[in-house]
Amino acid sequence: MMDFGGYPIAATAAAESWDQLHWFLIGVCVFFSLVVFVPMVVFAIKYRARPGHKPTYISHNNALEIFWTAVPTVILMVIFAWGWIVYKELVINAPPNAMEVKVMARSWGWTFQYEDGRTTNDLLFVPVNKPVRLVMTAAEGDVIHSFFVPNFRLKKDVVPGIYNTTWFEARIPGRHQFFCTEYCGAGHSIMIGAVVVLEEEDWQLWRWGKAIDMPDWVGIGGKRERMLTASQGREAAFQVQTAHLDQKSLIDRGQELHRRQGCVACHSSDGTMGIGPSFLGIFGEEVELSDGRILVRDENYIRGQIENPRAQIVRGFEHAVMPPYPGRLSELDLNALIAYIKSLQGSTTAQRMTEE
Amino acid sequence: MAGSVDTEGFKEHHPAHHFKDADHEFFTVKNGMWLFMLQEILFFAPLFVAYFTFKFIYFEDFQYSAAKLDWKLGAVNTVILIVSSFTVVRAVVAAQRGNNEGLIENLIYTIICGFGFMIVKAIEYSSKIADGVLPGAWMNNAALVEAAPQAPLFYSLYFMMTGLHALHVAVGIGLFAWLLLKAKRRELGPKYYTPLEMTGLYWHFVDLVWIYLFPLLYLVG
Amino acid sequence: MSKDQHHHHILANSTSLKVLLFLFVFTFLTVFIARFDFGALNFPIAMLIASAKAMAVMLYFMGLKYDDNQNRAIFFSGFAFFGLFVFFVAVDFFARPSSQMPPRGQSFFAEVTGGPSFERPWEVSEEILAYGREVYFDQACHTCHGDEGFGDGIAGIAIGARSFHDGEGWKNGRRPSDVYKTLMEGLGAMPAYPTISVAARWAVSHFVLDFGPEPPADDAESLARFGIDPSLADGGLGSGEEERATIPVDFAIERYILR
Amino acid sequence: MHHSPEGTTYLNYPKGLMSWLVTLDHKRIGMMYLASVLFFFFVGGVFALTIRLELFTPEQNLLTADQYNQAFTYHGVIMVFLVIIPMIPAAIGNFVLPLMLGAKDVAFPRMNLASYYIFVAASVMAVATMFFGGVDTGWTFYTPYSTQTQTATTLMLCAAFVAGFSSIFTGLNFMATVHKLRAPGQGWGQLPLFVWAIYATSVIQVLATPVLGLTLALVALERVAGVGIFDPALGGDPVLFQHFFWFYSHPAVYIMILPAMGVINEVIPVFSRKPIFGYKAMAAAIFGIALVAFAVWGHHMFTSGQTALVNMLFSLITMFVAVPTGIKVFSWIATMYKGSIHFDAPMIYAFAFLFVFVIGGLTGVVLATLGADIHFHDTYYVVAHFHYVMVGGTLFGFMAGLHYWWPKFFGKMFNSFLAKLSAVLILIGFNVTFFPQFILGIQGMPRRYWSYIPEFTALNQLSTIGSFVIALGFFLALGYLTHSFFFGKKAGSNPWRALTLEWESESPPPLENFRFDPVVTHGPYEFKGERV
Repeated sequence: MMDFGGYPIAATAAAESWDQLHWFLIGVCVFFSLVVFVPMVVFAIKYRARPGHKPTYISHNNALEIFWTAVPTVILMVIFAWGWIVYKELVINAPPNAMEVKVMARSWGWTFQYEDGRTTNDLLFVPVNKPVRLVMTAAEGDVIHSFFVPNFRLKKDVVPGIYNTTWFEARIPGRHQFFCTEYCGAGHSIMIGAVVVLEEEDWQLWRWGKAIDMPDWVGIGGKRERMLTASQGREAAFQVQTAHLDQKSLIDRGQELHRRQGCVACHSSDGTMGIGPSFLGIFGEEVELSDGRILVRDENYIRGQIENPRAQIVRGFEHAVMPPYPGRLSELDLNALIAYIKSLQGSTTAQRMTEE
Repeated sequence: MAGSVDTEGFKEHHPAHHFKDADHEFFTVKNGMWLFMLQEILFFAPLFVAYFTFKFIYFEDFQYSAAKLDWKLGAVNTVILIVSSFTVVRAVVAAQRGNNEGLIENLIYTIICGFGFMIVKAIEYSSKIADGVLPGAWMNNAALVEAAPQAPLFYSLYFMMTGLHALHVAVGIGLFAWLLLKAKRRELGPKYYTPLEMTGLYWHFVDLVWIYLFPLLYLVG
Repeated sequence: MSKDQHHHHILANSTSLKVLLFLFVFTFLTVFIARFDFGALNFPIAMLIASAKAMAVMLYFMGLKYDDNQNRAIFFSGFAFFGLFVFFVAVDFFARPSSQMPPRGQSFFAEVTGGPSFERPWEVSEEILAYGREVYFDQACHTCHGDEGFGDGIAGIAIGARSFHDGEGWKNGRRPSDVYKTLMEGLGAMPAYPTISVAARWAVSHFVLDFGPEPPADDAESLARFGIDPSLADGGLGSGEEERATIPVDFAIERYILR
Repeated sequence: MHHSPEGTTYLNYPKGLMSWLVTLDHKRIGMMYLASVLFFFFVGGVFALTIRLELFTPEQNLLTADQYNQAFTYHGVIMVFLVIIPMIPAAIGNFVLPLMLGAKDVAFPRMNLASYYIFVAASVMAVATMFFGGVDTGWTFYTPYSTQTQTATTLMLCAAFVAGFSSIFTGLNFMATVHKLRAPGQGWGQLPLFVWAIYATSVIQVLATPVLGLTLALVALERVAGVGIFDPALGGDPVLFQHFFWFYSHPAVYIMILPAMGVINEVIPVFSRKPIFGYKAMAAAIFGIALVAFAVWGHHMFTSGQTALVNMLFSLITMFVAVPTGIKVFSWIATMYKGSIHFDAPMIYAFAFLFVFVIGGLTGVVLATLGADIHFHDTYYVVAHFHYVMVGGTLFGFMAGLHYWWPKFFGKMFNSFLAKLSAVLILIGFNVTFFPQFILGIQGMPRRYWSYIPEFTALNQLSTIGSFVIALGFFLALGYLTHSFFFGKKAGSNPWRALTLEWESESPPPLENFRFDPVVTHGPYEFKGERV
């Protein structure tokens, strides 16, 4: 059956008081809707035009008019006051002992810096049952974003040049989806991530840099892996991140990385044979691997070799051992390097000549 | 129908078909003009609000930057506009009394004052541009930015407020030139001087804006 | 249709002259008063004088005094809505806490240095050698120069990476500052490492020299190349801006943020 | 202008295309506005369907990110500036207002024609941006994104700036008309409530639109000359832009809804054969809404970093907008009490209006509640709210007005059954489209996302299906109205037996509106008995 997602979990005390206010508001809405719709339907039927039925001349009724002015005003004041109380609890009253996390939003990604200087991307690690105060701004020269965690009912714009603060105290461990909710361009809808609420032990482990296994999703966003599969996400991110870099500067960046990351030490760019195969003219060409398989050296092959060099070694280079680079090259660097390799389209004859 | 002439020798004016008579047209147009003034107040409002806001946030920088403005030229411009308001009133009175020469004379004074204002403005702007004091990102007067980092913002507001006002003055001058032509053709008499009255109202409004601009920008600094 | 009884009012010459005079006087007044500084009162006073002049223009020159209430209501409502606009924007900016408005140019994130810092990093010591070892492996120097510094790293064999045990033939020289220079600018096939912290670079320099024979000592002149004055307690490193261990912003963003 | 020959109407006298293009007649200008507005309504509708199609699945399949951003920007800009603001005041108001006042034309006919051509210039510029790289800032043009994006935003800003003046001139013209051109015997107490609504709308148009004009000019200057007012790098403040923008844009939503209320004020009494309940309170309510509208704009900025004190003030004052709105709704229902209700097409649209507008209004109160808005801001809850009041309110109001005055516009009746069928279709399609979006909003789906997490798939698919039902309803309406325009049965001068002045003239009225001098002898809603 169609899964409609259900009511979002209240993962903080403030969210709970927000829910009470919300149910009260729904009650008021339903009540006033009925106060209007029921008479509307009844009058429509009872006083429908039919032969012999006469409309009676009524122009106004002061008592009734005063009544339906005063009563709504009182109810509205109650709603306003309750709204103010929930707002104070939700946004303003951060306890003094809250742990401070600095949040920087930039076009299409988040960086969180903790009190010990560590930074993480797109994942905010917090301990359970501890108040956390967020100090948020957008990168210099960037646009307005907005940090929104539905499970915490928490939202605050992240404005360049201004430090906006808000706070929460998560009570349910697990991954809570967060969104960017202020339109910020092409990557607005992939600029999402998770607030990872850790149990106390996991939190201590994580703080000292030890590996922990990620808790699973909670509430909305809880029932599946990330919306975009890894490669699709990477493709979208690449498409978006390099939107502002034109092709030429991407290749330049790739060339510089080729030298600075030490690839030049083994992979030449002019066809001369080094420890590893030269990059010249290899992109898109077929090659025989050490285990006899023939495959085309495309983007995924290069990306795979960088992540795990032992997987598909080209025939003849079994002895050379390439240091693994997982996680050391940013998405942009990876794509720049690939763009650079793609650009080396010299004739393969130069390659073959050196091999004789 | 050739321009039929009324008793005092001014061109006959026929009110539009949907008006009962000339008075009905006159007071409707005046009502419309006041509505136009209302819209003009709100048109200048955001610039004043931006100026108040940034003056509050960057008080010292704005004080320092404003000090560089030449208040004497500002004062001269204020006097010029006040005189021109006066001559406009005399022009309207002249038309109401059918004194066409007085009308033409005062219109000419008003246009002269208008040009005077623009000339003083030109002097001021050129002196600013000369020593690199330009709005926003164009600012290249390093000393000023050194002393007051928000000077570019002040000068953005300065150029925009006085620029928008100067634009309105220019439009005013154009209108008075058109009125001068009509006066020469004896079209503005006691029976029909609506365009003159409305342009007069517009001109007084432009003077009004400058009355507030002058102390805000030049003096309070 | 409401009958317009108003006749066309003609402003008497005397009145217009009086108003002109009034305006001149008040213009002079506002300029004169501007000389004295009343502090916070400057602004209200200037506005009061300007409003007086404005009222004069509105009532007499624009004839609002002789006009009907409708036109007066129309024009003055403009000021009312303008005031409403100013009120809310002013209260918002007035009540805004200073913590929300950072001073210009203050960097948001704490400085990304990480790692221990040393008072006099150009001098060898046990701790700096230990830190040097940690950086040596963290920056994957071993892939070329080998785990024991014999230049026998996997990638180093073919391109003849330097062995640190061999005391001869160091192109840039064997003083710690020379090795520091190589790390700063790179040498031939060896990439430069401008972005690791100053302390990390000195630590690696000492660590690699420790494999081989006793390196020649640095002197004031060789250290000056990197803005270090050995006579000072911290060698001027603490204050020296360009030599401080900051990571260039774009590289930091690439390395720490975009990944 | 001399009297038009006997038997001719404004449609066929004077003759020729040029007589239409340079007409000074408020009725022709009104019809030209109507044609332009309906054209742009369908263009905006196409963008809406494209957006809904893209959102049928979480992944990106129809449009890329940039194309999607441009689609919702054009949907927003076209619908707001070129359709819903001029829709009732300029199209229907231009035609009906002078007739209701017994006047021969609006106060300044030339300004009226200028207003139309400024509107045409603005729309040409707005559409031209599509060929210069499109615009992807959203109709709100928030800085600093609008000052950084490389798209044709500067041209669009000029288009909106120009469109602003068209709106100001219309407002100014109508105010002067109501002030000075009322029929003899027609004091403020005898004015039909539609005139009150159009008058209050004009007050807002004249007072608020200039601020938008200058704000958009400042953003254009920011893009071209880097003046730095809204750019934090140069010392400016993006929140200041939001203050400037919403100072216009909230009153603008009342420019949209008040005329619709005006239409409903006319339709319900006529089809209930009873005077409107509490005429004085209704007129005061209209004016009350228009005035309070100027002091509430901050409720669009509760999460923007606006200080808590100002958040509280804006939330409190926004509550007071709900009181007059409540008075109006209750009075409409009270008008039906003991009436004799005729279920003609305009009345069906009025019922649809009441049903949808009440839900829209109540969710508005929810959004005005400070605490609640923190969760709902910029989610689909807000999208659903403003579509309920804009599409539900203004559009149903417009359709009610269009059907109510159609006989007066063209002297022809339309197929009543098809009209009711299309009204019901649109009502159902509307609720299927936008009620799921309330739930999406509660679940936290943000606005302006071109792809969303899979949990939201089902409701989005439901919403997309609903949007096509709306489209179906409107195409049906286009059909029978076009048929009625050419082959409709002749309609008398007062088919609904209404009592306002415009029904005393012929259908369609002659060039000079009345072939006699109209005098007001009775109130606009003194219904004494059954429709005779």
